[in-house]
Amino acid sequence: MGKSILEIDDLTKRFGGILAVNDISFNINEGEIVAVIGPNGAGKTTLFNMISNVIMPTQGEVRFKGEKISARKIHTLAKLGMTRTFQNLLIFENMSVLENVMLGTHIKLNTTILTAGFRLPSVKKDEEMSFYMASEALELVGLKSRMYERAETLPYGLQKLLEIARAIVSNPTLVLLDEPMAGLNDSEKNKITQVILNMRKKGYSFLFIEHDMRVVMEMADRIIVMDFGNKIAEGSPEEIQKDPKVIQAYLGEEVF
Amino acid sequence: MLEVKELVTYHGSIRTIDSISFHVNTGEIVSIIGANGVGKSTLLGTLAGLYRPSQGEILLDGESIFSLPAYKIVRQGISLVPQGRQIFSSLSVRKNLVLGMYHNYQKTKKNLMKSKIDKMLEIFPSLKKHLNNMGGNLSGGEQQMLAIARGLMSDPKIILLDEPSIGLAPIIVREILEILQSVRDEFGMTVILVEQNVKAALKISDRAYIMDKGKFVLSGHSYELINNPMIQSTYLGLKT
Amino acid sequence: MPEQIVQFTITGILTGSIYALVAIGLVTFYNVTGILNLAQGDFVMLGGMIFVSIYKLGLPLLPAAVLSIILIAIIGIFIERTAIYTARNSPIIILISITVGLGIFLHGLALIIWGTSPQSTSSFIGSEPIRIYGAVLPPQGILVIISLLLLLLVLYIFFEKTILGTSLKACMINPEASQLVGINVRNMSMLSFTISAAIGAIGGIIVAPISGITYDMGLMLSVKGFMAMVIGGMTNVFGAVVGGLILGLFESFTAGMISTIYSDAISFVILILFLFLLPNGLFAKSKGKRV
Amino acid sequence: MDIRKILYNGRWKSLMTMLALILIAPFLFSSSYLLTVLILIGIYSIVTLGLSLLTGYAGQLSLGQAGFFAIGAYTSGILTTAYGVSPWIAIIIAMIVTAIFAYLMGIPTLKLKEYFFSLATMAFNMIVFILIVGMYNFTGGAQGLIGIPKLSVINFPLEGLSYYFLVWSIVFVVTLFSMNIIQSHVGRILRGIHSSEIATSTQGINVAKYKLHIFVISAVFASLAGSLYAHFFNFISPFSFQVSVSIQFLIMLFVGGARSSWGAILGASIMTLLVELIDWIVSSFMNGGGELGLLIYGFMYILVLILMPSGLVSIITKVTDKLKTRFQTLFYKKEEVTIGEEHIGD
Amino acid sequence: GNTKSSSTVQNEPSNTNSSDSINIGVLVAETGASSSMGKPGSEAVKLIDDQLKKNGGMINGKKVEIHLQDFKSDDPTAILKLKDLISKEKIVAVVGATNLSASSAVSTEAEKNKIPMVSLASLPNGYGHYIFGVVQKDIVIQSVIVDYLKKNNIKSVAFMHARDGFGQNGLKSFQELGKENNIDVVAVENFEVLASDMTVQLTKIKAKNPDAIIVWTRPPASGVIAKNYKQLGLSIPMIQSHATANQTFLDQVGTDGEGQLVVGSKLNTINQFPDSKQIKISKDFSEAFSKKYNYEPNVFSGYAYDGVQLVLDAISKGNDTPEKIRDYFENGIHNYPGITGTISFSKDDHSQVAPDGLALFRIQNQKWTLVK
Ligand SMILES: Nc1ncnc2c1ncn2[C@@H]1O[C@H](COP(=O)(O)OP(=O)(O)OP(=O)(O)O)[C@@H](O)[C@H]1O
Ligand SMILES: Nc1ncnc2c1ncn2[C@@H]1O[C@H](COP(=O)(O)OP(=O)(O)OP(=O)(O)O)[C@@H](O)[C@H]1O
Ligand SMILES: [Mg+2]
Ligand SMILES: [Mg+2]
Repeated sequence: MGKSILEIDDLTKRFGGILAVNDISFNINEGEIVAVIGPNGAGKTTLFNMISNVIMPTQGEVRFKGEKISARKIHTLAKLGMTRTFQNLLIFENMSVLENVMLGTHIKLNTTILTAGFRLPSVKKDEEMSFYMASEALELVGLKSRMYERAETLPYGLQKLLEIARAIVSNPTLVLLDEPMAGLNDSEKNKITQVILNMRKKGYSFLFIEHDMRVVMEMADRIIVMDFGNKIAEGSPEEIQKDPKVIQAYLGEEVF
Repeated sequence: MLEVKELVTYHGSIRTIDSISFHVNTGEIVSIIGANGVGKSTLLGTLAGLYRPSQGEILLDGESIFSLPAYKIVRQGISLVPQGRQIFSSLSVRKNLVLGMYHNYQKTKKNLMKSKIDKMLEIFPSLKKHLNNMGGNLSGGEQQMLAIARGLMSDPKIILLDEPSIGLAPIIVREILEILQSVRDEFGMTVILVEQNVKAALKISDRAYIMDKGKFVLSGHSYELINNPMIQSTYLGLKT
Repeated sequence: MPEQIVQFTITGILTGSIYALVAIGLVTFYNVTGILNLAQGDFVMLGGMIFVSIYKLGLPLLPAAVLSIILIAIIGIFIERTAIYTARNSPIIILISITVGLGIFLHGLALIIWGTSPQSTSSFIGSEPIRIYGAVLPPQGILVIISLLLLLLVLYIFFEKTILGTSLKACMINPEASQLVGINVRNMSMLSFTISAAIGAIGGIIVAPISGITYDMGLMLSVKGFMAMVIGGMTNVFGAVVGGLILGLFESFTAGMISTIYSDAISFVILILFLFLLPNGLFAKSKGKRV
Repeated sequence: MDIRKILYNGRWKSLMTMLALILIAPFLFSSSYLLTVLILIGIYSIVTLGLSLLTGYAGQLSLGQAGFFAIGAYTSGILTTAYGVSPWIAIIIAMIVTAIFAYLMGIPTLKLKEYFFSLATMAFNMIVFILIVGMYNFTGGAQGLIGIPKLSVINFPLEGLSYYFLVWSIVFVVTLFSMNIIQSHVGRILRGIHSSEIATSTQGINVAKYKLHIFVISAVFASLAGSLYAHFFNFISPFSFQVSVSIQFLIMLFVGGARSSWGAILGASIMTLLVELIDWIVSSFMNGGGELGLLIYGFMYILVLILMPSGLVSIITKVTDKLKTRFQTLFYKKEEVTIGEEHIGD
Repeated sequence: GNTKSSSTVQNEPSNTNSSDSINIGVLVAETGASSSMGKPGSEAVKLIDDQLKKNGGMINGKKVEIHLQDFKSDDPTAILKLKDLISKEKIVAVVGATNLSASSAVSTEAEKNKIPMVSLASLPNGYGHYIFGVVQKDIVIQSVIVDYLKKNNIKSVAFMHARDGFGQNGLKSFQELGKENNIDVVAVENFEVLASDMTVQLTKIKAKNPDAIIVWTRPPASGVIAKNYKQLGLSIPMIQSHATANQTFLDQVGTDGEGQLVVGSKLNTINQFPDSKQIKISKDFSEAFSKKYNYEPNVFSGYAYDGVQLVLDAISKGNDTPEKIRDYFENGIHNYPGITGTISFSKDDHSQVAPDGLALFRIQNQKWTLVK
């Protein structure tokens, strides 16, 4: 396992009286896939939002590649190599599927308003590069055939794939996926699982939230379990599957 | 009780629902299963009146509800729990629930309403502490629970559930499916269920339809389908 | 000096109340449809005009007021069905633009019917001003404040405590889900438009004896009402009232203490600064949007 | 799939059409009055083109564009009348002044969302108006500023036809510039901001920066238009720069089609012509006064908006698309491409 | 079609040939901010037009047509409309525009095109070769007020004005006039034309203790001021401008206006004056006007009436080109009995209008009564 790229220390978040995340710490190493699971309302999404700087933590800090990122602007994270998807989809509805993903290539481009306005040669190069990167990513998740459709007309399941394509198109080091498989059918799930496992081989790391235990067991190297904002367990899939606390709070007796 | 004949719905020029016929009996749980984008949500949306069908017939207890607007269909006793939750994000959880019984609010007594809300909180205890929190602040799964609870609040004759298990913890999924069975058993409520979680869906449903590209390609009793090798390989991820 | 300060306060509250009345109407329609009705000020104008005409025919105050409110409500229904409903599938911004057109249409109409001269009535409740610490409060002013408070109370109860009010709000938050629970979204738009038109008429009736009604006062009122509404956080009737009062007080105090020429400019600068501190207005509830 | 199609989405064909129209138009409309109307349309188009970027694409509803229009007009006006600066230089200075102004103002205001931003821009517009009226020693106050010199090239004053060509060549350049922006990565960024700022920033995009840049550009366009306006009428008064004028600009934009450069120009044309047309009808056939015109105008205005909810340009696109598919299916299969700009007749 | 830039239009005799009728342009603000002044003006013009048409539209055997255009209180629109009138109707003279800024905007255009213009606002700073005016200069109107002040030994006044051209210009000229006559302007307050409350301004004025208040605006603002003045219990004299002298104002203030002073046109109380040629014309006009429109004409109707009549007068004397009309104005108008005052033009003064059409009125029993 590589060196640690994401370090989370004592992260805590309160919303008024609700303690959504309570003192969570863990690390992610290079090339690792880590899953966060836990009952509804356990604080998983809140944890993601703090890691990706969408909301400010009440306490604690996040370091990415050794840098403290909690004080940074959201947009600087992509350049550092961290991207994410959203649980309640945030696709650009007013654009085609292709354009959605092309936006994800931003950090690789140099176009500014003025160069664009005067259509300098660099702009064309940028566009071409962006186009090829985006098509590749769409190919990877299997959306290439629909790349010219308006994103909002895609069925729910495919919109999820679109978000994944947009998150991986810029070759980030770490991708946060919030319930990537929700709403996908089994064959899509298998496909995405394969895509992610392949990317891991190339050195990408993933942190993901998922309720589909089959996927979690298949993909995760390590699982973190949350309940009521607390980390109640951490370990390999095998360990977690057998952990009575986890079974009681989350899995129930029988695993589907 | 619900009878659909040769239903056609378009999205622009695309024939998303391509002449579908089926029927559902009172007290049945029927599942509709299919890959992403085959038109399941569109079918439920059409039944609930969100999309306007262009051909066919929809009969509820023998009466046509074809092409009625959504708000009138609810009054006929069909309630849809849509995909993507669609809760009222800036209203409190309590108000979300109260609005669930909007169409028969006038007829409902105050204390009955209270007991109904209490019942929902019993089913979904995690909503309890959020009763005055705004719907949109809830976690994904909590919102899903709220959406289902809101659908149940209207005491529908038929409830249409569009992938209710999305975002729910496994333990809750199981609970909800059990609840559906028990509501059916207790009140004779009819359930039409769209699910990606095929195994679970087939387990609780009486019958199921398999949908592909806007058509029903296969149908039958759940226990038959679950043993069908085609289903097993395509939808249950089992290698045969 | 203290006498002056009392006077500025009274003036501020009075003008603020008028802004607040417009703002309440704006909020009522906005809450349901998300549309900023820039013709709201013209409903105030029209209501006032119709009222003055009826009143001058010799009808007693109350019946004249009720009749003109009803008339405006009917006009509101008609306008909603023709101009707003027919365009219901258009983007919000187009609907807002339509209301601008509506304002132009209405004030053109008023110009044809009533001409350019202000229409006004004498004060309803005597004209002997009430003295407070050497400052004066016109009796009509009391009526303004009372109606404002009453309206506020009624609307507050309506929006917060009744299912109809809640369902009106639901329409804007999520029209699709509203239909799914059985709300007839189209009618709700009409209902709210009618209510806000009627609120406009009340505003007009109250203003008639104070400053008179001129055909071209609408846009200015809409703009001030909009400001009040934004200060108060857009969706909140109570906020709209507080916003209106704040705006009125700002204006009268900057005019009184600093400079009349630049009073508006100064109060706008303060307003902008204020927005930077509270970028969602005074009483903004969280939108309930998270990712 | 040809990448060129995305980049140069029929741009040149439509631009050439525009060029041809610019050249022909004055010969179709001979009177100095109609020429004036065409010049006005050109001037307004420059404003709406900027507004299209800011409001149509980036989704920032500005109710203060007339304020920048005013800064342009008055900077030009004051510099040339009181300080004898050459009009050309005055225009440039006005643009720079506006840019600085917009930049400083944009940093805080653009943090505001939706209507709150609109309110701030509106307040800005009102402040500009009040200052113009109040500082009458500089600006001439409510009476207006007279004696603004004409633009001239080597002692040859630009007026009438030559001014027309000046204005419309500027419109052409501004259109090209806007289209270049729209049909590029920046255009997508702007639309992304419109759709969701959070989602846009998680793509690594500095939303604040792009919003600010586009705000400054749209302000500079408005300023340029304001200067041209001042040098055209040789007279300006504050009432041409009220908030209601800002609203007018927005409406032009939406009538034409907010998300298209063509829409911006079309909207400016339609709304300006509509006013003149109604005036003409009312004064020649109806024996009515201006109030009847107002009524008809309001009515037409509503009608236009109801009939064309996504702007005139979308209707034109639909018609030409239909004709095209009819035509194309005869020969080859149509490939669906709609990227960026809604396009007409390419 | 052929193209003409406006510079070529300038060199072209735009009147003579083409049609056989003589065309007169009128620019008024029927709508928009200045419409409360423009509308009564446009109705006066329509009245003249009616009378003209009754005579078959003929003067001196030539057909005369009046082309009235609404410039919507928007100054550039006024310019646009003038261009339209010149190029389409080939007008020989233009009367307008209602307010100051629009008048000064169109004056440049009229001058450039060598079209004589009769302004309906008092253009302050100089005038062109072709520009005339039928409105008393502010200073002339204000001299009526100053007379009153002097008579009553008032030495310190407050000046209140609207933030528009009318108000700002009124202030400027009153300050000059005050200096000449040893009257101190101890307080200056201004307001938005559409404001609905002026208590703040009046309160500030009250604190400065002036002996009188001069108000330079039009209704509804002037009515609001009158009401607030009453409410605040002020008792020093308050004198309002001629823009306020109309029935509208009386209606608006009701009993609250009792005792307040207004500079008005004799039109306001036409029966209180001994007969003269001027009074006769005014009476005829006033009667015809009230019959047609159901309200009394005011100063602005008078101005527009005088303006158009001057042009018709020129035409009736056989002057049918812009050049001839201009020359006639400069040489032929002496002691012309205008409704709003006796008009005398000369090479040096293109807008000499005596204040004799004006008088100071006091409101008594909700009616105008002449202040002797
Ligand atoms: N802005 C907020 N205001 C109030 N409460 C909030 C807010 N955001 C989150 N919460 C609460 O914090 C808790 C944690 O929410 P979070 O979305 O992190 O849960 P989760 O683990 O992602 O759940 P799920 O699996 O259902 O998505 C929930 O109870 C939620 O209601
Ligand atoms: N508004 C729309 N306009 C055009 N096409 C649409 C629209 N909504 C859906 N579609 C298309 O209709 C088809 C069916 O979509 P639908 O949402 O019904 O699928 P689904 O079976 O529910 O998929 P999922 O399992 O992913 O939810 C899809 O191909 C989709 O692209
Ligand atoms: Mg979550
Ligand atoms: Mg679906």
